[in-house]
Amino acid sequence: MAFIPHTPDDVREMLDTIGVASIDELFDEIPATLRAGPLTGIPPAMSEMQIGRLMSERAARDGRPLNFIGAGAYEHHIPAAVWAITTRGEIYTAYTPYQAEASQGTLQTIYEYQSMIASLTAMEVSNASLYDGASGLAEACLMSVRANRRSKSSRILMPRAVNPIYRKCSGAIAGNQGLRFEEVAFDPSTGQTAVESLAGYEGDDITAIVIQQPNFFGVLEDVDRLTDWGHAHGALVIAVVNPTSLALLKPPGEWGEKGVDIAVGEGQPLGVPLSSGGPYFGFMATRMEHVRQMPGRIVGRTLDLDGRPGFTLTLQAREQHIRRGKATSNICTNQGLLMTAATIYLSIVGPEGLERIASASMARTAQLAAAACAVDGVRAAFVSPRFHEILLRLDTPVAAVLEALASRGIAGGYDASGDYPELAPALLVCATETKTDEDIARYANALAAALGAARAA
Amino acid sequence: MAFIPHTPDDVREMLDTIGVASIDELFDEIPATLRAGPLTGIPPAMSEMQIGRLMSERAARDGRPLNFIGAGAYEHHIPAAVWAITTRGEIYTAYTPYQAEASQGTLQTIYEYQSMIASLTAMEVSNASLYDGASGLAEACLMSVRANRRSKSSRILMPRAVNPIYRKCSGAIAGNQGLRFEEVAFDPSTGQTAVESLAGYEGDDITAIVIQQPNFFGVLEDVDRLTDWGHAHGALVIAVVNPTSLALLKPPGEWGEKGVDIAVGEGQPLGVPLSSGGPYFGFMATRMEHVRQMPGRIVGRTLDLDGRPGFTLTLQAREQHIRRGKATSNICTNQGLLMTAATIYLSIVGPEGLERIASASMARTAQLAAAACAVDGVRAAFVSPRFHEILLRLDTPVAAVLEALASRGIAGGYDASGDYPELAPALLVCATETKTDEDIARYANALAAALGAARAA
Amino acid sequence: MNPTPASAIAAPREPTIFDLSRSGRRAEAQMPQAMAADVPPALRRRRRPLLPEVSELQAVRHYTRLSQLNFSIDTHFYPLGSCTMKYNPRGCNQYAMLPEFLGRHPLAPVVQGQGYLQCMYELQEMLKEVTGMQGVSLTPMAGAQGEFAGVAMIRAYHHARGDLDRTEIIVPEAAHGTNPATATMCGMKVIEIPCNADGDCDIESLRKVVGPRTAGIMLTNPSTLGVFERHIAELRALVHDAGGLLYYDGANLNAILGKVRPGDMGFDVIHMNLHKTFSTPHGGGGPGAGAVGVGARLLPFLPIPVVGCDAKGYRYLDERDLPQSIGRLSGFMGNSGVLLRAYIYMRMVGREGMQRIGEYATLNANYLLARFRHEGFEPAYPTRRATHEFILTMKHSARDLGVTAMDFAKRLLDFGYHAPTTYFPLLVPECLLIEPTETEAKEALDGFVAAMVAIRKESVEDAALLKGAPHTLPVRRLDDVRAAKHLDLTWKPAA
Amino acid sequence: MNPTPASAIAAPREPTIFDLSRSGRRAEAQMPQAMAADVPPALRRRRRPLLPEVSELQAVRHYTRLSQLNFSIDTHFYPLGSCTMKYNPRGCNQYAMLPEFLGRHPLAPVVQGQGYLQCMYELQEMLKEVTGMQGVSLTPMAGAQGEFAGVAMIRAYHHARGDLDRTEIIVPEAAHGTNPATATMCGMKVIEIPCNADGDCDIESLRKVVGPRTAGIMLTNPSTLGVFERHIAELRALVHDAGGLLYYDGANLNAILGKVRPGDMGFDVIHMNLHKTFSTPHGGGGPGAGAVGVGARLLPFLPIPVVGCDAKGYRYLDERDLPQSIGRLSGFMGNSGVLLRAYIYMRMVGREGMQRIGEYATLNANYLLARFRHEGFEPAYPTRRATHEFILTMKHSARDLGVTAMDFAKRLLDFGYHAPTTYFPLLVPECLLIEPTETEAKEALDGFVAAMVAIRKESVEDAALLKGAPHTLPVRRLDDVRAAKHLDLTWKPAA
Ligand SMILES: Cc1ncc(COP(=O)(O)O)c(C=O)c1O
Ligand SMILES: Cc1ncc(COP(=O)(O)O)c(C=O)c1O
Repeated sequence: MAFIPHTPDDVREMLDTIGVASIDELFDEIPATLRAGPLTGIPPAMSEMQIGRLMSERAARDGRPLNFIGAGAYEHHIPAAVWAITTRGEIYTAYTPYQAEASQGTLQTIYEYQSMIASLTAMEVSNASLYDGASGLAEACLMSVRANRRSKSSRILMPRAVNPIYRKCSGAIAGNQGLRFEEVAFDPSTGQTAVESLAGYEGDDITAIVIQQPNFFGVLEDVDRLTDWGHAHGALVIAVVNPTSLALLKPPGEWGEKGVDIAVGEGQPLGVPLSSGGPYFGFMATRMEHVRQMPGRIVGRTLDLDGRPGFTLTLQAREQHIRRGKATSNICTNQGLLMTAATIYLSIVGPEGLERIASASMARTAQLAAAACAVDGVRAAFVSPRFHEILLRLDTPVAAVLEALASRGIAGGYDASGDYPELAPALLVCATETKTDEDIARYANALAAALGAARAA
Repeated sequence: MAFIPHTPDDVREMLDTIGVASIDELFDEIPATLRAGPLTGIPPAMSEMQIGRLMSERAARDGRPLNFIGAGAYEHHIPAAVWAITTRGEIYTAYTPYQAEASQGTLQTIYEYQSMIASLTAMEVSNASLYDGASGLAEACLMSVRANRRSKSSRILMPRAVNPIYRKCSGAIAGNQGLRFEEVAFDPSTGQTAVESLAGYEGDDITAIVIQQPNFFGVLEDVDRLTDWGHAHGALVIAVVNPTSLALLKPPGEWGEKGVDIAVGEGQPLGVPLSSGGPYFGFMATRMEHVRQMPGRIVGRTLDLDGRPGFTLTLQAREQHIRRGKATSNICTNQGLLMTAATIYLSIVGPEGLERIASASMARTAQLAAAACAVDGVRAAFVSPRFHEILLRLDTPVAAVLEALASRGIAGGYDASGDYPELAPALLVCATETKTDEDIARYANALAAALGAARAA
Repeated sequence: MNPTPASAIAAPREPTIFDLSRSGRRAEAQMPQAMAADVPPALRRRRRPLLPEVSELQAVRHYTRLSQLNFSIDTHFYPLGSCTMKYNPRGCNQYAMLPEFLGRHPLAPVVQGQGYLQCMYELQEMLKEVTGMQGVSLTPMAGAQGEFAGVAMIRAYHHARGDLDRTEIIVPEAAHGTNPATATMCGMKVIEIPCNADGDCDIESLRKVVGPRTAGIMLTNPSTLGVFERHIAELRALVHDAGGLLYYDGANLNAILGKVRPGDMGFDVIHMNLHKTFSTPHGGGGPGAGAVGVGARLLPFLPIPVVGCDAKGYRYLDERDLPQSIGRLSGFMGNSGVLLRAYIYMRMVGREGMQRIGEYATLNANYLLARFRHEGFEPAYPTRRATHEFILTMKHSARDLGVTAMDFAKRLLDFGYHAPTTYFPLLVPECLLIEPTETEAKEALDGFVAAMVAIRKESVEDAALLKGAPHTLPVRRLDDVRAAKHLDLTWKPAA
Repeated sequence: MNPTPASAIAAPREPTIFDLSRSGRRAEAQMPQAMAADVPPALRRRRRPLLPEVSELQAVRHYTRLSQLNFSIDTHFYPLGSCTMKYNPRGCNQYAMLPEFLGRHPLAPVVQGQGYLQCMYELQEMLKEVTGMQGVSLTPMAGAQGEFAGVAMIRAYHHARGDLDRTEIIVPEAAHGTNPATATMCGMKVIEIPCNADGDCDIESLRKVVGPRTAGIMLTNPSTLGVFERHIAELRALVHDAGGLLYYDGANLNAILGKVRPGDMGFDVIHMNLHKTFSTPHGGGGPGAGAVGVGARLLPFLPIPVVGCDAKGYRYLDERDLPQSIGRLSGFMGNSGVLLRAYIYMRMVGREGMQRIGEYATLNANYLLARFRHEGFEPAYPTRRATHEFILTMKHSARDLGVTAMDFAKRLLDFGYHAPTTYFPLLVPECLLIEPTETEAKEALDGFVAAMVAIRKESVEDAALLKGAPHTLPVRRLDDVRAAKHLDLTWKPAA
């Protein structure tokens, strides 16, 4: 019996102790009519050897394409030490640290993580993680409604240049509580969210405005002006940021005159593998004044009976297990393991490493942009400053191009044509520090070939 | 500076404390004429990201052929838990347990390992590992000279059916101390070492006789008769055994009337990956009466100051760091990590698992033998009972056949023609529990195709 | 049993990673080539973030040492009720972390993901089979998000029928906190109903609150009281007849695997905690995976993406395929790596093994309960069988000796056992919710009973010993009140 | 500094795996299909071996807990002299363990191993470069086997020249035990010569013993006394002129990387401990890798296989290519996986980094020595620079207080520091051989000095505290005499 240690002797002794004749008798409170038959739809057991071979075959089928997709998940080098430690049994197989004294490792790690996120974002406090960046934005929007007591509208300004999946996810999650999202246009020439386009909302009751930096196109927004606009109009400001970029870019806590109110983002770039989309983690940071409105777990440093410092979960009165229907969120299990990986990652790369990673990613993308735009039939959608992504406009439909690139072992970018028909055919591509001169040349050549073939067809 | 933590401030302070102006000054005792120039032959540093990519590319070049080679190294399933634990920092980065109190984990593991090896071989004591099976046999031969005080000849009977590399290695290592190895022929029809062929040595001073079970051809020897012959003629008996096979086969401690005197073997099948030949580990077990002649580390259970049990290195007076030129061997660093993996492996598979692995390997090899011998131009060299290897005789040279199999992604066996010209063209093949019906069919088909092509050419 | 166990390793307390930091130190091997980046000055960061500057060895040593301060399944018996802390097979991790799986971008063309997608498709099918549901979506990232998906689907269902007044979700008072929190998050009103003395839902109370405003009921079964709800049929009839739907909190699925199927029992939607029943690791607080299964009525509303299969292979079904979907709950398709682990686990356990899980989890819990009963401990529901877990109440010890469930819990740590869940469910006073899981051997259970007996003896002889516990851990009992009052949530350099 | 540190985790002492065993228990997921095997009855095993019967969880938990009882680089400062306990980069492990490398059979055709063989070829080339030698063989499996290869080559060289009387190997008394043991194992006679008060070899003594029977001399440089041998040129001339060869024990190569090259110094053969200088992990006692490098005279005698390269690619050179080879020392080509790790490490460190290793190892050692000197500890060679390591002698403390080097060593464990090497080299009384390595930060060194100072204070105030140390580890000081007298080497079931 896989993973069940009982010997026949054990079972006998245990049944005797209980005073029943069979295991089945233990289920005698279940009405007979409800009892299930055999699970014929489940295949027979495989040994670890067999499943290992099966999984290796399936993995081989997926292959290891040279990846130029970003669009919310970014390929960065992950130091080997990160996952060697993160998968240690004491980390990997521990539960949420409810028993603080028996979980100081996890708790101190969270405290260190909170400190790093707060510093990266230049905010005062951070929670212990949310599910991911997309749902994190939804949580931030819900939080803004609680935190902005002066606003009664539950109206959120959401630029169209924000990641479309984040927008959908916010709608799906926060829509149920009656939040309304107003789409703010981007400037078709720069790809930026122009403050001018907010003019129509002057005087309205706006709960919050969302600013993504860099935005979905990779373009850098004028975050200072947008932030100040929000605050001037009584709105809270929610920043969605790429954590790697914060090594180079002004952190949300310093945007505009006052800094933003809530900063969220996808933590994946910090040491978490792409892994088909998860598990990642969302980070969230805010001002101390809003800490009690923040969802998710928070760890604090305190003292023990002997007066020595230690760490424990705190402000639990915000949470579902205490406050139940009145909690700040229903989140319980979060993304502890990934948060741990990120903490180790940040410790290893440090401030210098993160800056170099960000710079190299930016430089590689500039190189990629130049190489791609030199290809016939390709041009940049916008000429604005960008971080590590660029939206290309092609002269043929993107789907066929991506297919052709795939057949050459390249994951060639994200087809943004569906999300932005006004820009179609549009291809969002990304390069990070993992890409070399040769990789970029290979991409440009393959792209030229694919476009040539598409045109010929 | 990779892996060097010093900041410029650190260096300055440290130099000041020492009282020198530069690091270079610390080397002022080295005569200037000896100083080396720059190491131009070493390439510039690569980051972990770069070396990771390079290694991945090189690994991809090697591929993952379907393997049917044995000949001393065997592909078995390794439970994931084995290396997940073995590579834990506390195991992976500890030194030899000189400070027993700070090394109870390693020491208890060795004690458990010794117990398992002793029981598997049915011998009284085991050491903590030797380098590998081949060099382990050399050590056993040297040990037999020390342990067989009645013998003055240093003559060792070495069957020709013993793994040729083991024979070469024993010669290379033990030859320097004047040991002489006498080759004992095998029966050309059975592949066994016939007791009859020992007749020529009756009455001689023989220090030891080596018996490998199964022998290099995979054939099972008549170990009882050979052992008794050895003892009857004043020789010690050295067994070379495959540890997996011991789940099914009579253990050396029970061979003949008295059991063998020294049992050695290659530990690799017990949870150690093939890994191009190493690191593996050699195991060695003996009778208590010979324990002081055994090379290598030994752990014993003892008591601490409070009378509680604990583990420590013992009988160190045999070893080089105490006895120096008079030690039982020069071995110091052994194969601790692999011994640990094997201990965890044996704990997880247990007696039932090991038996099933052995049976499945034997059964799969029988299947492979049948499938291969059904191919035109292939026949079994011997018809004797065998464990999980079979020597095939082909009707065309083996090298070309192996090349053809390699081009189909198969590692097709070991070309034994060089070691045994009298049997050429001879191909030694192996199947373990890792092989399926489909694998074996694939092999047989590929073999048929390769032979067909060779014949046609 | 050793009441004051030996310390494992002598280690001075571990400073924070920031305390180890020195300006200018760095892990050179992890630095990419320096390249110039052209950031507009106005958008440039001015001061570097306060990240630690340590060597790779320092980081490795620090987090290795920190990890040793944790209890975990891999090191301790961990009978945390409602959490199903069973063995997390290492094979699941190894094969889910194959380089191809780790390296796959979520938006890569599906031709570059047929292996992965096949696993996901088959996982959906297997989850349908074990729950008896008609459709499954894997996207929710934990139990709570699965609940959210479920309630949102119920809401969408009523809305799609124009039934807009159904704004109430009924929740038994024993429910996990996420249930009412979820209902609120979905814009619903929470109506709590009590449980009776035997741990079943109080049907009369239900009858009183059910009606035309009822969107649905959220039921945990076995309930968090550790007993199987015996009035399923009545409950179902009452709620369905009133036009409401039935939500099954499947966090406790481990108890009934292969014994009953929520779909067969008439439930409309279920979330499963794959990180419990299907043994993906908890990672010190996640990640989880809260897949949802639905009956026919809710099929159109499943959250996207779902994995479909046609002649061309596997692909994601999205808005175009499921136009009534409640939408997307995550950036891609949830915690894929967790889903892979659950898939591998289910394949390893297989058809017969799946049935045994529920059986042996139940055997272990009932054995423990029987042992405790024989030793004179007090079960909260003495007339009931345990399911995969059960509750002891320490109320007498609290009343007579002033020794609480918390004191027992903390003292257990000294004995090398993780504590059971304490003070949940809230309605049982001084409760310990104990879930041994099927992967623990009888000896571990016996050892745990022996520890509890020893501690009870201590509680009589030396209550202060328990009040001061733990004594042998890296810290003594921590001051939670102080933590909340003097908020210290981030490290700051010494002034 | 915390002289009585908090315990890390409360854990009852760990039983042996056999104590956990129960008949009939098994890890089902690891069982292959049951298949019948046709073993002749006379050859069949009758009783099953006494292997533990435990669940996978029990095994995982047991060995995880055992591991926590160890000190290691990843958890502690580990200044074990002559052992170079530096950081073992995790990247070396990760990339050496790629599935293709792990799965490659040693006898697979070389076309299925060009990636691996290229690494090995380049490793040979790099080792030639850092040693200044003409040829390298990677096959020896540890330092001692490297020594064996070296002495065997010296022997083969003389024999090949018909010079059969050279049967003596000269070894300075400070040499590591493996040196004389190796010479004996090669059938040589060991001639020991003393060192002088400054730690150099005594040239006069050498002059006396060198002659027509001299096969060679084995020199460790920096010597195990932690100093650089200053009379290399004289030594070399003396031995070479007498017709002997010079063997370099390169276990201490870390100290001189990029500063001097044994080949340039005129040595004929060197072994390197890749598991020291090139940072492959020690694994609680191995594996190692003891590659040998040789000058022109010994090239024909290198142990096989060696990796060669021609137009068709990389291949193993064997008996046919090197007919005078001393032969094979291992089943295949030694500890390949260790060699891969060393290769990765060397590539990551690179040209400039290689030079810095020696520099910073030397800086750390000299800094520690200076700190200890300032604190009043007594260096064994006060007139000398430290190399990568140095010796303190506790002889005064032993004489005046009865507190020995061993007592200091054991008490250091309580402070969370692994002890230095004790009582080696044998000729310095009450010695502690201290090697910090270049990967330790200044703070670790300062902490270590502070601990030694605190312990010295204790030794004056409360010698018994040190005599009884360690106090905070899983066991107190162990009785080695008893261990050797009452041999208990294997577990036996209780009678
Ligand atoms: C009964 C019950 N429901 C829901 C949940 C919430 O699951 P999660 O923590 O994965 O969000 C839990 C988990 O603790 C639970 O025990
Ligand atoms: C100076 C010296 N020579 C030789 C050796 C032997 O090396 P190994 O333990 O790898 O056999 C050592 C290792 O301890 C050593 O320090």
